[in-house]
Amino acid sequence: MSTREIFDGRLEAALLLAPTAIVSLVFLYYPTALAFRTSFFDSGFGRVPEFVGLENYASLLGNPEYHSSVLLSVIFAAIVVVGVISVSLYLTFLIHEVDAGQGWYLISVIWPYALPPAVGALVFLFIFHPTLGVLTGPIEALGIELDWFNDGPQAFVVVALAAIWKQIGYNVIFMIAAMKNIPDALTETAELDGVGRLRRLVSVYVPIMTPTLFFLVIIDTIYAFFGTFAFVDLLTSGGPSNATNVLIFDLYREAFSFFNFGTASAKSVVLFLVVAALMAVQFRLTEEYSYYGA
Amino acid sequence: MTTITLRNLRKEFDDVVAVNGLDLTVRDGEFLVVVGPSGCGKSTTLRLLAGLETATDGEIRMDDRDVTGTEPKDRNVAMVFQNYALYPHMTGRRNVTFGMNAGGSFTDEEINRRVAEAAETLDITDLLDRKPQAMSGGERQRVALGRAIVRDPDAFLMDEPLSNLDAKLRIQMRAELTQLHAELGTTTVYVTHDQTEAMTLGERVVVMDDGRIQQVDPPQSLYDFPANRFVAEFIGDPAMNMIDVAVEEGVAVHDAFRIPLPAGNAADETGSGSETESLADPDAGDRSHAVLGVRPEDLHLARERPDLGETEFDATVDVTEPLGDSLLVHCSVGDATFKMSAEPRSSLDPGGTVSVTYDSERLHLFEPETGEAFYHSATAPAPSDRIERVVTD
Amino acid sequence: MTTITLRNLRKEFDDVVAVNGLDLTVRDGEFLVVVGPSGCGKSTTLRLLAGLETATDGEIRMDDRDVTGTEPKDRNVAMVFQNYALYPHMTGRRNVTFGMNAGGSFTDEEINRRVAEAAETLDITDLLDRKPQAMSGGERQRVALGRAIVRDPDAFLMDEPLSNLDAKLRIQMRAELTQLHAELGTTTVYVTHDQTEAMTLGERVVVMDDGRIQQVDPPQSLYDFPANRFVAEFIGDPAMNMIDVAVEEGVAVHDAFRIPLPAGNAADETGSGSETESLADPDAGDRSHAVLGVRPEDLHLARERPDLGETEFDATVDVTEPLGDSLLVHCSVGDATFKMSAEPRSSLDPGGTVSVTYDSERLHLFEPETGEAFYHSATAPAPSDRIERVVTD
Amino acid sequence: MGLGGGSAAEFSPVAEELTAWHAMGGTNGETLDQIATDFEDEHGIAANMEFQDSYENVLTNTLAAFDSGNVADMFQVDSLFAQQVFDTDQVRPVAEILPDDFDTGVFLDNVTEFFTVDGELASLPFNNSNAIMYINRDAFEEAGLDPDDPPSTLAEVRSASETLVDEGVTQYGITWPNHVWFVETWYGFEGELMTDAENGHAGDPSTFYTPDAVYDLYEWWKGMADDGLYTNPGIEAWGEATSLFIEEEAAMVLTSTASVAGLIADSEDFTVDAAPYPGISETRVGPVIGGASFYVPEGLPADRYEEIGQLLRYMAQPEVQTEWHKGSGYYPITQPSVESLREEGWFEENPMYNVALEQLQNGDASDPATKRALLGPARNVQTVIQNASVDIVNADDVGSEIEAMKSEVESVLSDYYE
Amino acid sequence: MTGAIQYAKRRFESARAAIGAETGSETPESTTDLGAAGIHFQLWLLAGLVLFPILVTVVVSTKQQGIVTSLPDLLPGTYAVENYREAIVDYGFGRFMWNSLLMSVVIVVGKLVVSVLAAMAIVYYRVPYKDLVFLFVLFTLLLPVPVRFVPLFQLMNDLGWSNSLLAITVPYIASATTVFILRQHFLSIPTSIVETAKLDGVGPVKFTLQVLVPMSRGVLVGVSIIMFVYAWNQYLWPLVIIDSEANQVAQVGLQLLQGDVQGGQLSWSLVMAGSVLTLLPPLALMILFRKPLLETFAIQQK
Ligand SMILES: Nc1ncnc2c1ncn2[C@@H]1O[C@H](COP(=O)(O)OP(=O)(O)OP(=O)(O)O)[C@@H](O)[C@H]1O
Ligand SMILES: Nc1ncnc2c1ncn2[C@@H]1O[C@H](COP(=O)(O)OP(=O)(O)OP(=O)(O)O)[C@@H](O)[C@H]1O
Ligand SMILES: [Mg+2]
Ligand SMILES: [Mg+2]
Repeated sequence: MSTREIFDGRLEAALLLAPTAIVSLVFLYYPTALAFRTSFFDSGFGRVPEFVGLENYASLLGNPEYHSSVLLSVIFAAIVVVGVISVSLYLTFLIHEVDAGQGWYLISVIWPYALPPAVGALVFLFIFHPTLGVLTGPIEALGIELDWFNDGPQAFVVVALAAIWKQIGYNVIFMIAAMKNIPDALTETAELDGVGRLRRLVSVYVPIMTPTLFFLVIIDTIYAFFGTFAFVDLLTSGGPSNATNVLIFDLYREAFSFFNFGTASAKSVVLFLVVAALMAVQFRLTEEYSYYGA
Repeated sequence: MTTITLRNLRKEFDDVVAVNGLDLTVRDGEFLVVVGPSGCGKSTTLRLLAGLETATDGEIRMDDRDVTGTEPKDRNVAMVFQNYALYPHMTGRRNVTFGMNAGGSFTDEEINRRVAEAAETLDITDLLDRKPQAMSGGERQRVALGRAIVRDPDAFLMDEPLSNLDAKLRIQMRAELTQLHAELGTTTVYVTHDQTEAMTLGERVVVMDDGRIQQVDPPQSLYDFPANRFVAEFIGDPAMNMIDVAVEEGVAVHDAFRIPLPAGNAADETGSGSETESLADPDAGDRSHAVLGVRPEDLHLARERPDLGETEFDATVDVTEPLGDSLLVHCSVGDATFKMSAEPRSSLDPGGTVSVTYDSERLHLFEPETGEAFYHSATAPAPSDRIERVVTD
Repeated sequence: MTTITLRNLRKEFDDVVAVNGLDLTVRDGEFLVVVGPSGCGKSTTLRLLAGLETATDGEIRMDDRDVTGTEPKDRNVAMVFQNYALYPHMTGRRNVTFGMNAGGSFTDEEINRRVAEAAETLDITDLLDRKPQAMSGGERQRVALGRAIVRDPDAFLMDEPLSNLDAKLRIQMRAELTQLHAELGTTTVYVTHDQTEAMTLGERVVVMDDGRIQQVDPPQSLYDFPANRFVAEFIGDPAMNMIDVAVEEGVAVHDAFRIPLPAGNAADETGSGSETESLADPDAGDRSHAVLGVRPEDLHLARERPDLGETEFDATVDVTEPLGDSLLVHCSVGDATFKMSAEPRSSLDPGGTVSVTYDSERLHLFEPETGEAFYHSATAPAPSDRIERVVTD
Repeated sequence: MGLGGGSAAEFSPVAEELTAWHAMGGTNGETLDQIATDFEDEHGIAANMEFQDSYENVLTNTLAAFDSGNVADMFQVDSLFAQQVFDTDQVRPVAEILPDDFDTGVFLDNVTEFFTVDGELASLPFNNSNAIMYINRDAFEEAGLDPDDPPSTLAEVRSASETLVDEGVTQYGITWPNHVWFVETWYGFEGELMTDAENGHAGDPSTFYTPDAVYDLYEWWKGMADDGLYTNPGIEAWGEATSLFIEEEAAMVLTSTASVAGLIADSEDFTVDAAPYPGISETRVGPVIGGASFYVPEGLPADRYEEIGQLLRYMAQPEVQTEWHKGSGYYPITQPSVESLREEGWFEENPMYNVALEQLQNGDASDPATKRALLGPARNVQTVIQNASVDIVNADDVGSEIEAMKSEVESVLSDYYE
Repeated sequence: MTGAIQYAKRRFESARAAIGAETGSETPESTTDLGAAGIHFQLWLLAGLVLFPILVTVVVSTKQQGIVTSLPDLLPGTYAVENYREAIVDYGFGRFMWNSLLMSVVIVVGKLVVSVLAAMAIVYYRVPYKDLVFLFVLFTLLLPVPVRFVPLFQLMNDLGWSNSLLAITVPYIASATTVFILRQHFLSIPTSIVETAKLDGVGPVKFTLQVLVPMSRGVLVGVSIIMFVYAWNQYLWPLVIIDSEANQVAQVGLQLLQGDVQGGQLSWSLVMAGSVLTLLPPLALMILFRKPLLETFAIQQK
């Protein structure tokens, strides 16, 4: 109907955008471009970069371990995103429905978000360490043998659990706002119709919250790919048998343990492409399924 | 088909008493309208009926079930909200069927049949495949009605269902609602703050103020025999004129005029508190302060209604407002101001003097303090209409 | 004090023509109301005046300045929005003064004086220290008006300023607006979709539909001499009845009745396109299809208005709606349905037959295709009122 | 920035004061700070000891600093990463910096052997240690084992572990961090080289040796794991391994000699004792040295080296070394400080320190197998071996996994030295 | 203190109850229909699980060696005061915290200012290729620090910014998320308010400072908390780019507390005490500003 674009000066607009643009260009785009460039070199500290063309990529292409790392990361991201979204959604819903103590429940569930990832990882180690862990006894009493230093799938689960746990808070923050924004009348109509709680969540709230959920899917995807380094580093170091060797960890180790900047850059380009591709898919889906309020 | 009975219903929020002891029976199949100013507790009452709020005190019965503590979904009522409350992401059909599926008490076939029927009734068949976004306000409200209808509830509860629509559409939907009710005959409680809606829709109208029922009556009775000043001023647009007078020997006396009061009825003998003497006995009725109520359309230019006799007085014209079908004339007489209707094409100059006459059959007197009506010059309505009249203070 | 002139004003959005060639003069000091259904381009017109939209074509002049391309802030107009558009974080006073400071053309002292004055005028002195949150709807709208007033603009532009208020408040604010305008005398363009508001507020009313002006006239003229079916049906509540008839030798002929048409006026000789023969010449006026328009209040029960003579016909009562001051009767006669007003306390049973008469001074005929009025039985209004009449199609 | 006095200087120091980057957290870091303060009091030269989180990060920061031009005056490098530093060609051997009157012969032989490159002392050895075994005496006694005769071979470790576990004394027999150092130590005791070119000390290595002893090692390791006699505390999990020992989950732990003090302090509920590192077989050639040394960059302003020399010398002084040894548990690495400790009766009072020192001094420093591998891609090789260790232990067929490890290490080597 | 212990005990009990209850795994559907009690029960269970790690952290920080290996170990130790004193006094953890605070505040303020300006331009200015500009900003989400670590490092060296506050703040100042959230919010401010400003001739500076910012207070606070937490928790970049202990941030400082593990030092309890300390500022902010944090992020449109 009407417009918000009330100011005209292009120069002014450019000035306003300048800080963001300059910082983005200088500290985000330019280094990224350099990373692209480095990926065509054999380079490391103290070494004169040597142009090797696509060799770095070729070696990644021919490295089955790396392939599995890519696949692993995608699966890991999928699990983390789905896990974070569904756990947060359910928690948010419970808090939304509860009749008293909302504020305290909220703080209780969002606090891990404030915890530094490295500390989070350390605490997880304390809790789930196969021999020392606080919960190891009780869990093993349930008949699950905790052995994730040797058992790849278990290690994967533990890292994913930690990653999910850490990200719940961020999601709840956004979800609770979205859920509170749903008109009461919709809830009441559903109640009058005898629509069960869970069905209300799934069939009414979730579709209405899609814009928030898609935003969170994007943020969580980025988190799953880029933000989970500390968990892998401190819990499993990518092992056992590379079962948790996700791309970001692999990349970091390549660059800062092995000092192979060329390969590391190629890996970061691949990582970037993988994430970008997933984003593209997600945006496509958003267009298709998201409901935007009137 | 359900009778709903409220007994001493109360609802308090932290510091507000939203509903303050309602006693009311909604008759089986009746279209009952609850009207009142904003914040008077209409919505709260409706929500209490629906079970969306829990009563602080009192009882709600549907037929012979006490439903005061029953879950909303077990009351078998359907509610229609002001803002339609359609699920924005579902098509019209999904919106209509969503609640039915929940109950699980309908077979697919039955659902289809009912939806088809309701769609037919409401003429929304075309809308079933659209999402609310692609519907106009009226269409949305119709779908919302459809959703209420298909469940075949014991009662419809509607909270200002038309107030988001524009004027034309509102009028049209009003007619459709009447017709719908005639077809279905379901007990309906309808909340509105619009008195025209109340008058045209309700078989009986409940006027609420400040959490209490002020009067329950069929529309025209409400209009003609308001129980108190509040009702008198709330119902009718433009509102009833109120002029401070003294009553002396059956005559309303004002500095600038004297209006003889026909030996009509003392109002409201069931009214508690106002133990007014009947004006039928002119001598007993004298009092130095009373409020005379006359509706603008019961005041006339003397020249337009010579038939009303010699009972005229002079007033000064302040402003005129053309309403199309009439001219609203704002007048003053002495320290009193009032409005009156004149023929639409009359030409009256502000500042000029006009001779005013009145319909002596349509005079009302109210207690200045309590606001209770104690005299209506017209004949009282048939008592049968007034059984449910409840005075709450 | 400003005259605003629009010449061939057009506004297109991507695929919509919102305003389609307006020609209009708003007279100096006039209160002009623009009315029309939703989406007809009212707001767009106002926003073009304010400079919030840029015209696709055409010209806007304020007095002798061409302001078509001028920045909003340089037009010296003030706008009042439906949702008040108060800054939620500022007190009433800050809200009022915020825009003044922007211009920088007022001294502090002057600002204080003006605010005090405006607050006095609008009776909002108490509100100046509150934030909008702590004000009621009416209070907010008053503060919004205050903000408009203090800048002493050349014109007020108001976009449905009252439609967020409840009915009672709307009526009250209507009166206050009229009074305010009487005091300030500032040229005002007021947009509404509510015809009652249009009728009571406007010195002249512009009826728009589909981006075009349908008629510009003083309220009563609009009511009595609608230029076309659209205006006839839009203005007046309940709407004018429209019945298909044939015209034979000065008589409107319907299967069920015959209504002789007094040799009145052919409507609208300035109307382009509809080269209708004047009905003043009964022989030339014959046509097999026409639409007869009669307002409900110009139809009466024969028994109530014996003075209207023998011109009656029989109709069946479908539904009755009590409006308090009258009873709206839905009737049918042959294949036609219509509404009529009856005395409020008449008792009519649906299904019964009534004898209907009409006011032969208040009949209208419209072209079935174009909808143009070609006959009004009443005497035409004084031509002076109709100077601005512009036909746009 | 910096002094910038030298003419041919290509680097400038990061600060006015002497700056040393180190990875000593906790009280060891505090001790370092104390050394700096004392040095300043004594010589009037200000020195900063800057904690850099980890050896790895010291290395990263240093290599990056070489690129940027602003370097620390000294940096502490894990012996594992030594080759990485030499490969930059940006360090000046400390022998050239130490004042002329300083006798580099004061260091213990085994220490000197490793830190001397091309006949010159390349870096100042400072915090050094080797791997040793600690036992829980009480647990041993409870299980009917003789704590005074701790297991000295892997086979004995196994049988002791079996007894401990069977008797229900501890849940596991032994644990150690999954760190390449322990594997290296086993190679060393067995007198086996890890790679050709004398573990990288005599040229570019390309072959990773997997002698039979290594098969024996991993067969044993796997057997221990399979039978629940050994528990894996995690990759490079020094703290967790120690904790397992302290919590009496395992009655034996392999870890650094530097842990003596900490273990004594933390083992409140039992008596801890030190024992020599158990060899794969009876062969005991000698341990490989661990810990770190301080390097000095090349290309600083000339006058700067004088001050650095002062600090280096100060840090090697017997008193400082003695203080450091007592405070940290790392070896006293100079002959004079060992002697002064002896005189003091320190080793009699603290026999566990003696076990550690003896293990070092009993080693055959001349055998190239006891020289810790000097590999360019050391970190990469380390990662491969540590990951592979888990894989091997998990695998059904130890042999093929060892071969896989061998080829992976060799491919890392060839990538680096190509 | 005793209150805290009581509280911890209660939480512990609930956590225990929670764990116990896991075995009897009810289906969610059956519990949801229990009504209010069921919801509270589920929340206690889930919140207990989420909270459990902090309980461990806090308990460990009160112990001497800080090894807890089983549930009964989770009774608070008696070394709390000693541990916290050691962390703050002996290891100068306060200074690391101060550095972190400085860094976080600079980042938050910088981000806010820069993002408000950008969102302002994107929403309120008639600029060509707006969507592209917005996309350009959003795209930076895909370029997190690790991907451009090495070049960024060299860039900082070239700029001579290493080891300075600039190095750990400026690269963070452009924020896609903040711009996105602010844009969302600006789009939700009624147009009529914006247009009123335009009619009044309110200039961009006045509009921003006196209309936009006050009307966005909630969102700005909420976003600030999120940004603060993000900045506060940065670890890798400060680790690499800051090499002077005096300028180091708390996340890196934690390693100092842990001691020389390879050298046999082991201070879980100190690390946990440090962890609790580092957790406090963001947690305090979250609790203090929970209202804006939890109520302002409604994302309704693109
Ligand atoms: N959930 C609530 N908490 C506190 N007070 C409430 C609540 N709901 C309603 N009220 C108060 O109760 C009174 C009655 O409210 P109610 O909504 O029933 O009025 P209403 O007649 O429907 O008004 P409207 O015409 O504005 O809808 C009001 O004073 C209102 O502020
Ligand atoms: N910014 C815009 N972009 C596209 N179309 C617009 C825009 N503004 C208005 N329109 C269209 O122009 C037409 C006229 O709109 P306008 O707002 O003037 O109607 P209106 O008469 O004010 O209606 P209402 O009574 O609903 O406010 C409508 O069809 C509307 O959809
Ligand atoms: Mg209500
Ligand atoms: Mg509009």
